[in-house]
Amino acid sequence: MYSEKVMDHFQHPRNVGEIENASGVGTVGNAKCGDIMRMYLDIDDNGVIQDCKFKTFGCGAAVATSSMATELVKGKTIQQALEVTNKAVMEALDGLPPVKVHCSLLAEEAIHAALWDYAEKHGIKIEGLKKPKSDIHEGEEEEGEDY
Amino acid sequence: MYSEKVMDHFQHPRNVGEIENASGVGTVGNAKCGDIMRMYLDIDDNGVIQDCKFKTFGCGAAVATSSMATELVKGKTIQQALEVTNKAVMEALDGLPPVKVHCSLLAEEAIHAALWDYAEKHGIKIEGLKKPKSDIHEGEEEEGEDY
Amino acid sequence: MKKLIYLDNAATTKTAPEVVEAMLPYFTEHYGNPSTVYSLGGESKKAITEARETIANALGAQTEEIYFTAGGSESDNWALKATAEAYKSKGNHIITTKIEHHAILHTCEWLEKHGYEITYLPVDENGVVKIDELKKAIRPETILISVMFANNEIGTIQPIKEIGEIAHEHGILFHTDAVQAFGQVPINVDEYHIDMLSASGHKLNGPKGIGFLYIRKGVKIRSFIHGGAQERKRRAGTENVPGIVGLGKATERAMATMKERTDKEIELRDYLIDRVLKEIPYTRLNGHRTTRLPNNANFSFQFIEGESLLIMLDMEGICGSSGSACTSGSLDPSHVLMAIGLPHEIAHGSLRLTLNEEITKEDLDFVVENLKRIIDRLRSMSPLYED
Amino acid sequence: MKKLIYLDNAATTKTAPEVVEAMLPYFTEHYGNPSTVYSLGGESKKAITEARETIANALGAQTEEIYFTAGGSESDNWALKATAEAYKSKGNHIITTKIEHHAILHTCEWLEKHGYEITYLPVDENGVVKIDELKKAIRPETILISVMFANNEIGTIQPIKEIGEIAHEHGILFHTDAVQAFGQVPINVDEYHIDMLSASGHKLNGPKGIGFLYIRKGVKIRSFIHGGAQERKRRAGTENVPGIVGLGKATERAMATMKERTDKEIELRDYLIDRVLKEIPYTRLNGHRTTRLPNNANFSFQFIEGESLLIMLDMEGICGSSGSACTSGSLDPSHVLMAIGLPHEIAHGSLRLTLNEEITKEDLDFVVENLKRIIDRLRSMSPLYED
Ligand SMILES: Cc1ncc(COP(=O)(O)O)c(C=O)c1O
Ligand SMILES: Cc1ncc(COP(=O)(O)O)c(C=O)c1O
Ligand code: FES
Ligand code: FES
Repeated sequence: MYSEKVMDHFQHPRNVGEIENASGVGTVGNAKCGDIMRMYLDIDDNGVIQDCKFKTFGCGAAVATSSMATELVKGKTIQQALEVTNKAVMEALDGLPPVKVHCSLLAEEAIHAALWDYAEKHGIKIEGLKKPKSDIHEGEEEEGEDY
Repeated sequence: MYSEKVMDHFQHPRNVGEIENASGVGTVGNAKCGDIMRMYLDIDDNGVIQDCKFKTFGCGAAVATSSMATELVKGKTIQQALEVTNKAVMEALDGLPPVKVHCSLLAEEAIHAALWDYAEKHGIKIEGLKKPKSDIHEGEEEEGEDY
Repeated sequence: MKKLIYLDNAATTKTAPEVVEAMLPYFTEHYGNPSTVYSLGGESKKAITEARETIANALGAQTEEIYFTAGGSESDNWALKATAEAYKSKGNHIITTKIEHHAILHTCEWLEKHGYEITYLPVDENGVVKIDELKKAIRPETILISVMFANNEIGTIQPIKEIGEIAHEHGILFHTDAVQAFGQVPINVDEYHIDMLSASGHKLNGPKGIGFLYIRKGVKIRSFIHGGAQERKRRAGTENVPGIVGLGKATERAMATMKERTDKEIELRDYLIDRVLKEIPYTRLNGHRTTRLPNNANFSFQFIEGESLLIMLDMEGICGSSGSACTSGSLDPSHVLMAIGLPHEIAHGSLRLTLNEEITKEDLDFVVENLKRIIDRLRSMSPLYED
Repeated sequence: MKKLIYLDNAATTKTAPEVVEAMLPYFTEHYGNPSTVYSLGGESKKAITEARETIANALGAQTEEIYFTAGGSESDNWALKATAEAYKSKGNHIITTKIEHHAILHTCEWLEKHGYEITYLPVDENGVVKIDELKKAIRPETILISVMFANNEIGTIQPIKEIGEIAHEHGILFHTDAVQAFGQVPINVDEYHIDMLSASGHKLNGPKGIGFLYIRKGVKIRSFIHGGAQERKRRAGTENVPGIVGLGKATERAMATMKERTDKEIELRDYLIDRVLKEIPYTRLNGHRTTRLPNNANFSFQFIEGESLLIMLDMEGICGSSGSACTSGSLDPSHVLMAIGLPHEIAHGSLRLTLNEEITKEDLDFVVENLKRIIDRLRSMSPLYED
């Protein structure tokens, strides 16, 4: 059911782990399925993301999107990181099955939460960043055909 | 679906045909399925059935029961012939499938109709013989499970 | 053993050997439940997707518009009951015909007991639905028109495109029972304005116990069989993977050979019809002379009864069927033959012969010779026949 | 290729080769429609009768009390909806449990929308229905009690006899979904006071897409699928002859080997349970320790998520299943694991392993070793696990 890229990132997830004294840490939970993701960012003084690590309690898609998201934000500026949406992550993974689209939101929201934490700690405001919800509620529904 | 005896009487029906100047002729129709049977009796002065022939427009079971019925009444007295019920005919044929039970009523009623005709022609009354209906309506229903 | 001449292909067909071949691996090798995560289930899932695509292509439909069922009867029940339920707020009136299969008619009777009104359209003497009657029957509260594509007894093909257009002009959903037509005649759901279509595997050399319902995107019907999330949550039950694969293969086969096969069948069918009508007196053809299924011939022989005829044909290795009451559990004579205006005793003596691609001219010659002999014999036993 | 260790036999089973063997002639040789008059149809009819007898014997039922369907889901839908319809004048209340299969639960939800009231009984921490709650739930208008024989996820076997007795004391019909139990544990419909029972072929090494509903003589339910006069006019649709033959053969096989097979399975199951509980920390067994299906083991591993676990097991050739939300289309975590009181995140990390007769101790050793490794790895990735 998963693409080869998803399976690759699931089997060999990049950047699993924690960053001690991280610049920002964000934890989000997915109300739809109960999964949880924590993202650690190490941001240098120029606002460039030097390192990024994650821990995920979730399905194969959650693990793979976490892994891909960390790869995508590494080396990026904060503003560039905000453009790493769930769509971008999914594209980088050659897509996800429809029921798994919501999983990719975890990664996007976790990045945002970590950035928010960073901003709060440093007393700055990041343009275009909203306070993350602790739970993600949206996500595409299948067309109105479910039982 | 039919017993060997039924198939035998269907393939080689006994006493098919007509009797000219028969002592009694009876024709009955089956309201349930629209089938028709005509029975010819040749009865001698002692009230013994010397010959019996039939014509049938009907299913395999109708043909076989006609054939068996003629065999059973041949050589019998009128009173004995009255005992050739549809049950007796069915037994002699090693049974019929449930949906085909009504077919055997055709034979019984055809005998009765022919005897009635004989009685009317000779101005006699046969003990225990009721005026035959032109249509047979009864017949076992399958237990209350039909659609 | 005597050669079998199987002329009851409208009742069911032999499963094609290559269909069985295609199914086999899904019993003992790729037996995984397609709803599972592991790769064994993935094999099943892929096979189902392929079958769905094949079928969608055959109808000019989209893949996700095909829903697998256990056969034609379930598809018919589902289409009617679920439409009735889903569109109740719009209306309670359904239009169908007097000559539908019992899977439609008995479902309609059930709906009548549950507050719906059904109009049963009459047909002409050839079994063609009367279009003017259809137009007259339409009401504001009509939610569904269900007309079979081709009749299972007399083979008449209905003016489906015209009916579909009328339905859509009035904003009414259109369902067709294509159990007899699918794989035999070209069908395009868009061109014919079909919203739902029923089909059954075993009528086209596929397996028994599998069928499908085509449901156009946007039609709001829900489940008939509730439970697991299979078939996009519209039809519960662990997928019958071998059955689905078999139906896919049978469809592929039927579509690939359709032109050639039915051309040959039409030629032989017409040969049979011509000989029977010419050589057996007091005989009529039932159904439309030309607008009929390629493999269907249906005759009424006066003065004789169908079951007796069938048994005698069987003794010669010939399998046919009859609209005679005596052959069915129900004891009612065929409602289709009644609807085209046959009197009871003529309906009684009817014989349906439905060909397949293996039937030859020699087979049919053998059939005709036997028919002549058997009909003579039965007529000589009949109290209705005075020659 | 890696050896496949198939431990998802509760989802579906491999069709036994001798079952496929038994089915084969009915595709291409005895393919006649059993409702026909000629001898070719007679072969099919005989085969169906034999299968029906085999199944009836397995249940201590009468032959004519077995009705073939397309599977467990259809049987469940039929039993509930048709009972509700037939006994409407008596009442509108049905009692079932919180841990039924969706084929029961979603049907109940449908019934709720159609004027019926449903009581969903709770279960204890082992998944056993609370008998005192059952007694309290009974009302004068209760028409049906439906309790599954054994649960498909956690394997717990219910006190069916006791429930049947209570139902019959109160003059209430009793249906049991025995899809998981039939062929695995002895069942006698008279002893257990069962009025209706659902089963599905593919759960006992029979084919997919075939099942049956046992209906005790005298129960007044009618058709769910309307149409032709098949199955004593109670279930329309051309009979799936190969499927029925396969189900008959599978039943014969399951009954003949039951004692020996399940003794062995119980031994291996307990070996697996003991090792896992002893060797993997933060692990619990779900379902009753002993009163459970012979082949069912169900664990919850804290801090990890089921789908990831399944995919990693699959890479080692091990097929299992999970009550995790992430593996299902619905995204709801297993209602069964919720009903026995597991918190959401623990239900998430559950794994069901269901054995078959081919599984060996060596297979299970391989499974346990891999489980340990994979669970370690997933825990190290988990934000919930702080070691
Ligand atoms: C307890 C139970 N009931 C019903 C079903 C439905 O059976 P099927 O999928 O064969 O329709 C299943 C299996 O899926 C089951 O385990
Ligand atoms: C026109 C038509 N509709 C529906 C059916 C029912 O199909 P099945 O018997 O496969 O359920 C049939 C055949 O029996 C049919 O000919
Ligand atoms: S006499 Fe008509 S069915 Fe037998
Ligand atoms: S994150 Fe829960 S299903 Fe993917």
